[in-house]
Amino acid sequence: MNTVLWIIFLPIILFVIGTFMLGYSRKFIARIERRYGPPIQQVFYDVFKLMSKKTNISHGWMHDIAMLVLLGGTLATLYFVPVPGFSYFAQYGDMLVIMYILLVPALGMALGVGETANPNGSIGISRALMMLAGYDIPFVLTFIGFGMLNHTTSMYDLMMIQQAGGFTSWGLISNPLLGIAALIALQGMIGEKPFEVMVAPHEIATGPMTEMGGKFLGIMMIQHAISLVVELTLYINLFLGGAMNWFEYIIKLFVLFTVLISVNAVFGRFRTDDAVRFMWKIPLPMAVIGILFIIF
Amino acid sequence: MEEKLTQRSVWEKISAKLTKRSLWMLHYCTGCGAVELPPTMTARFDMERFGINPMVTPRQADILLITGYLSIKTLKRVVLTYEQMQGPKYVVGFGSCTINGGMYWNSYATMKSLDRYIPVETYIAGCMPRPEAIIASFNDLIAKIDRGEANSWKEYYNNYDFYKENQNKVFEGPIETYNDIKADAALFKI
Amino acid sequence: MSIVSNLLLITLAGVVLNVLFYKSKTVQKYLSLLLFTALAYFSFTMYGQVGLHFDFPFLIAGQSIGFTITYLNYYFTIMITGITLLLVIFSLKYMEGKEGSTHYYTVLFLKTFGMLGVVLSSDIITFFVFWEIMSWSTFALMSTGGNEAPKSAFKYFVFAITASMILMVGVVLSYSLFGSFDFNIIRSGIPSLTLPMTGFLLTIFITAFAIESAVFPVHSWLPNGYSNTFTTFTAYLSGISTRIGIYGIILFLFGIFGMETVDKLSIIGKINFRYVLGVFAAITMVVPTFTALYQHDAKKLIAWHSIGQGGYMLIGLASGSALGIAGGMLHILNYLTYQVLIVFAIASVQYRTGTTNLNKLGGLIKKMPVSFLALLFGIIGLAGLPPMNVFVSKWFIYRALILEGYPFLAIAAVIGTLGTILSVYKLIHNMFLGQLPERYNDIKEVGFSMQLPMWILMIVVFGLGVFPGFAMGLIAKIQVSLGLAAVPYSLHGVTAEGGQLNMLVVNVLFVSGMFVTWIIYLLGSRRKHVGQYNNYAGGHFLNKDVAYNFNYEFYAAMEHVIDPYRKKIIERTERGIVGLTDAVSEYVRRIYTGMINTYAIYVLTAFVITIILLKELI
Amino acid sequence: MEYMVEKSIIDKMQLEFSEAVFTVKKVRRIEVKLASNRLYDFAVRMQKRWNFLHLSAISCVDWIADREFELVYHFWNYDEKVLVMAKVRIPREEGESHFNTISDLWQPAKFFERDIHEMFGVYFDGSEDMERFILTDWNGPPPMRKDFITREFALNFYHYRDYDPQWLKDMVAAGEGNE
Repeated sequence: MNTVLWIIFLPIILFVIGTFMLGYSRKFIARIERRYGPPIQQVFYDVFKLMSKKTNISHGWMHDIAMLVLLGGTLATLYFVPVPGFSYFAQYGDMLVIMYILLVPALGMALGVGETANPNGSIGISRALMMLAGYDIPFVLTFIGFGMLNHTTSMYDLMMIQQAGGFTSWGLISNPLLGIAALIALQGMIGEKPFEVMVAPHEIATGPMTEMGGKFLGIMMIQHAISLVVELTLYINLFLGGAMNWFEYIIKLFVLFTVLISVNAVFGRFRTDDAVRFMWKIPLPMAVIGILFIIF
Repeated sequence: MEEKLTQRSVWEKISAKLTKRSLWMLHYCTGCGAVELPPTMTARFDMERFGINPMVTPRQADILLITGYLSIKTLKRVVLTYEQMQGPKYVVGFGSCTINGGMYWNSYATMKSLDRYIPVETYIAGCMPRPEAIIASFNDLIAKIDRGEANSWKEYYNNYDFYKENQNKVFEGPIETYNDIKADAALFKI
Repeated sequence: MSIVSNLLLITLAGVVLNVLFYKSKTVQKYLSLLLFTALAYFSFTMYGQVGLHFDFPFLIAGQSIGFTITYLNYYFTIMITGITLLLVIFSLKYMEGKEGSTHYYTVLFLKTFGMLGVVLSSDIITFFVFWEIMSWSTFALMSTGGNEAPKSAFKYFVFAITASMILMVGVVLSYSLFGSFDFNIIRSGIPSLTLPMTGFLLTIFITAFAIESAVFPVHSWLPNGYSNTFTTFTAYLSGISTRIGIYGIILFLFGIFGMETVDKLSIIGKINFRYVLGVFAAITMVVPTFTALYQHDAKKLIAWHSIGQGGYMLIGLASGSALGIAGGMLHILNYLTYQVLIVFAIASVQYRTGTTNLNKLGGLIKKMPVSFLALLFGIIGLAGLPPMNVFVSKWFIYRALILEGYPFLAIAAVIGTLGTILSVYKLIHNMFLGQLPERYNDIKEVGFSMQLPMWILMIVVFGLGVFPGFAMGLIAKIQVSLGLAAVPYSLHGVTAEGGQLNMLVVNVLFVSGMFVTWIIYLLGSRRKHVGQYNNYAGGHFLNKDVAYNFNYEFYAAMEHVIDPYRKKIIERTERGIVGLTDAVSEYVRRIYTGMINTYAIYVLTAFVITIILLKELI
Repeated sequence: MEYMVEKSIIDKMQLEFSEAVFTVKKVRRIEVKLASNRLYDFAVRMQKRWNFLHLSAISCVDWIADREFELVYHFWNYDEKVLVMAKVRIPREEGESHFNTISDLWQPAKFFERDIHEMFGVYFDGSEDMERFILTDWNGPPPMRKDFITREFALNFYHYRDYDPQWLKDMVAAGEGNE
């Protein structure tokens, strides 16, 4: 019975955590710029306002279905990621499934934005996909490295191994090279400042979100919040030893997120090819060397 | 108009309280007032405390800032952008140029009062108001939304002919914005 | 009259009748439709008679040659006949009025005849003979249609000849070693061979099949060859014709040589024959997917991908674990279904707009929704994303590579997938999304006869995605027949130990997620459909003569990153070889001076040399 | 002898255009008054012989009293750093205010002439395009002419908000307003 409860409430819990983290990030950046910044629950207000817009426009049936695929894909992903107290679905799919399901919302949004026939959106999507090629290779490499090390591809087993081994067996500590490579790749995956090439408000009018208004943008913000938490949980489960109780889990989430935002608050934005070149010059060789350590 | 306001349901009151905290401002600098916005956004005056931050495209924006005089050529673009905005949208007229022509009151090329062409929610007097005045007007706007009186955007839908006739008087011919406002009014039941 | 002879007789009859009726197109059309449905029916009923043997009445060098049916060639026969049937249904309308299509069906029958012969053969002579027929008919297939077709077909012809020469050497060598052509006798004789001899024999057969299935160093004939002919032939060639090479590799690598002998051929520790094959497959995966980014012609882009996906199959087979081999084999079927689906969508766009140049198309989703859906299913398949069937085979391959401990092959697979996702989105975006140019305003969707094959393939692609069990059953039987461990499968996934895959759960969660989002979507107020000119353009007024579309050089930034590493090594080596052969042939030509006395001198010297040699021997 | 450079230039021009009136307004500024038919030859010599390569602007002055327009051509010499203002008078009436174009000598002249055409109504024969330049949606008379009263046009074309608050009335009553 409690699995059914978990199934219903898990997306809501993750949405709430994600939105509070986004509100926290806006407050954090405001404080760095020596101003008060919006209240923590600001992102809730934004999402509510967007969903309660009276008029909405869409450019065709694919634009609407893209919204369903976008959030539907993310909702499907969050069940596969083991979260403290609930990992019923974790045994049905492993890391590879999670990695591929993470791509489904990206493709869904890409199709919807393509339908809006706005070149800003198309440029945003082509940059997002190039950035995806940039950060995904090191990230998946770290998976492959761990898979080979512990001879399993299931996320749940990897977490259990780290839990059993205590502090020293954390992924970040046992092989730091993979940890740091994955951290840089994670910065790209969340779309934070140095790699925020897809939503470049000054250059391409918020890229993919140019033609998204009202409830479409609301659904995109909900998806951004949930996928933010899912991606951070991926990193925590692999490198920071997962979490068995909610308190430890939220602490790790906020610490990791603070590290990422502080990088975001200080850096300017890379050009797209520099960003991809950076991703292939620094994290990729790091990950490869990390794997060499694992083999020999 | 008066009795319609008091019948607001509980849900409308709650949603008014929540939506007033998040207003996205279209960073569309049409006139000389745009230079007043950076100080209102940054450290000293920081309008993000009230949940107002700049947004790039009309599809996502709630507030359309008309900062200063509008030549006929820019007025065309402003009308197009206004029609591209969504749902409850508020136009804020900056400075005396939007109220009664301001410094260019006797010019042949600039429009004189903004609310003949698009419905305006609040005006801010001053030949470029200071950031304090801007923050004060935003607070008035928030209070107005809270009271549920900020319905000027429905005017555009209800008496569209009035605005269209004024616009065509100034423009050479009707501009093509691909929006059928009357059909939208019926579709969205405004 | 056993099943096998029925199949071959029908295709032969097809060839003969089409040549007779070359005058009237309609007779050709419906005749071929009828014959191919009969062919498909017979091949599907072949399942019951696995193990049946059929011999030709005559003998060659005292050996009886003929056909046999095993699970492996049943698997390939269904694929060949199924796809040809769909192809003929599609080309009923597509080929109307296209000039140079008189021999369209005859060549198709010849090709099917060749392929069926290769797949069903039970000994090496019939294998070689039908291999020749097949490569000839592929050359014919490639040279029909289009103006540069013959030139690129000739390039394939040069590669095909070298492949068959190498195969000829293999046939003769195996006959001399084992004294018989039959596969079973060869199989039993293999372990007795010395190690270097088995290695040599295996490399001969594998290089011949590698040329046919366009593995990395010998792939350059494929892009132009496949894209300059009729689009339906592109589907046929890239779908099934290159996979006969993979059939050869499976047959010889596992059927005849067996896993144990192949593992014995190790050079240093883990680096054995299969690893070398894996490295070639890895390069085959990486290089084409990034060159596909540059293409601006849809057919060339897809041709490059058919090379890339061939790499996936090969790397699955080369991984050596039961899961990897099952993944490789399943990938052949999966690849066939969505590849042909994509090319049918491209063909229907070409049928309506007359061009496949990605820079000129755009916004066709409003006019051709069914082709858009077909291409959407196809590209989700090509990119390997969950709801579709290819995710299953890619998941097998990845798991095999990770668990067997080949990290660098896994890295190549990851890079290949991401490169595919990039170029695949460019394909669907440039053709169906974005602004619709004015000239395509009155385009209609393609007729029913072209939509039917698309719908069938869509159902197969999605159906196998949710319930991979159907295909897995056949694959397990093949693995057992080849002497490998079968993969523990269930109707909707794999129940292996280190991490499990359950496609049904994945899809159910996906659909329920979409349902929840649909409810959230309905919470918001109504929405209005808007045209493509009602768009944000910074206050600019959009109309039909404002060019407001982003197609050209879709991945310019990625091209900046890749350009320094793209030195076109293959083209330069080829040009070098061509230059070398020209110089040598130029030198040899000088011998024929045309004067009688020089010839007399040649004869005299030859006579003297032979006398000396003979004196030595006697 | 302060204006050495300007005097030498004027002597050079004096030889060929004896009837023109040359005056040195201030350092590096020379004013030339010409007859309208002589301007094109003057312009050719300025560009080809006396190395005045830059046509800075063509401006137009509306002498409504003399019923004439005055076209002022500003030539600039990069070497001696001197600006020559050639002034020409043309009739002002609606139909006859014509002048020949010099856009074949200088490309930018096209836009100066087009602007003057839109603002003053002077038609330049031989110029490529004389369409409307900056004032979109304007079908009234050329607005820069002195006989076009902008205040009167604005007051009746546009709608003004009647705004006479109490504090303004007291101020006017107290006599401080400028009206």
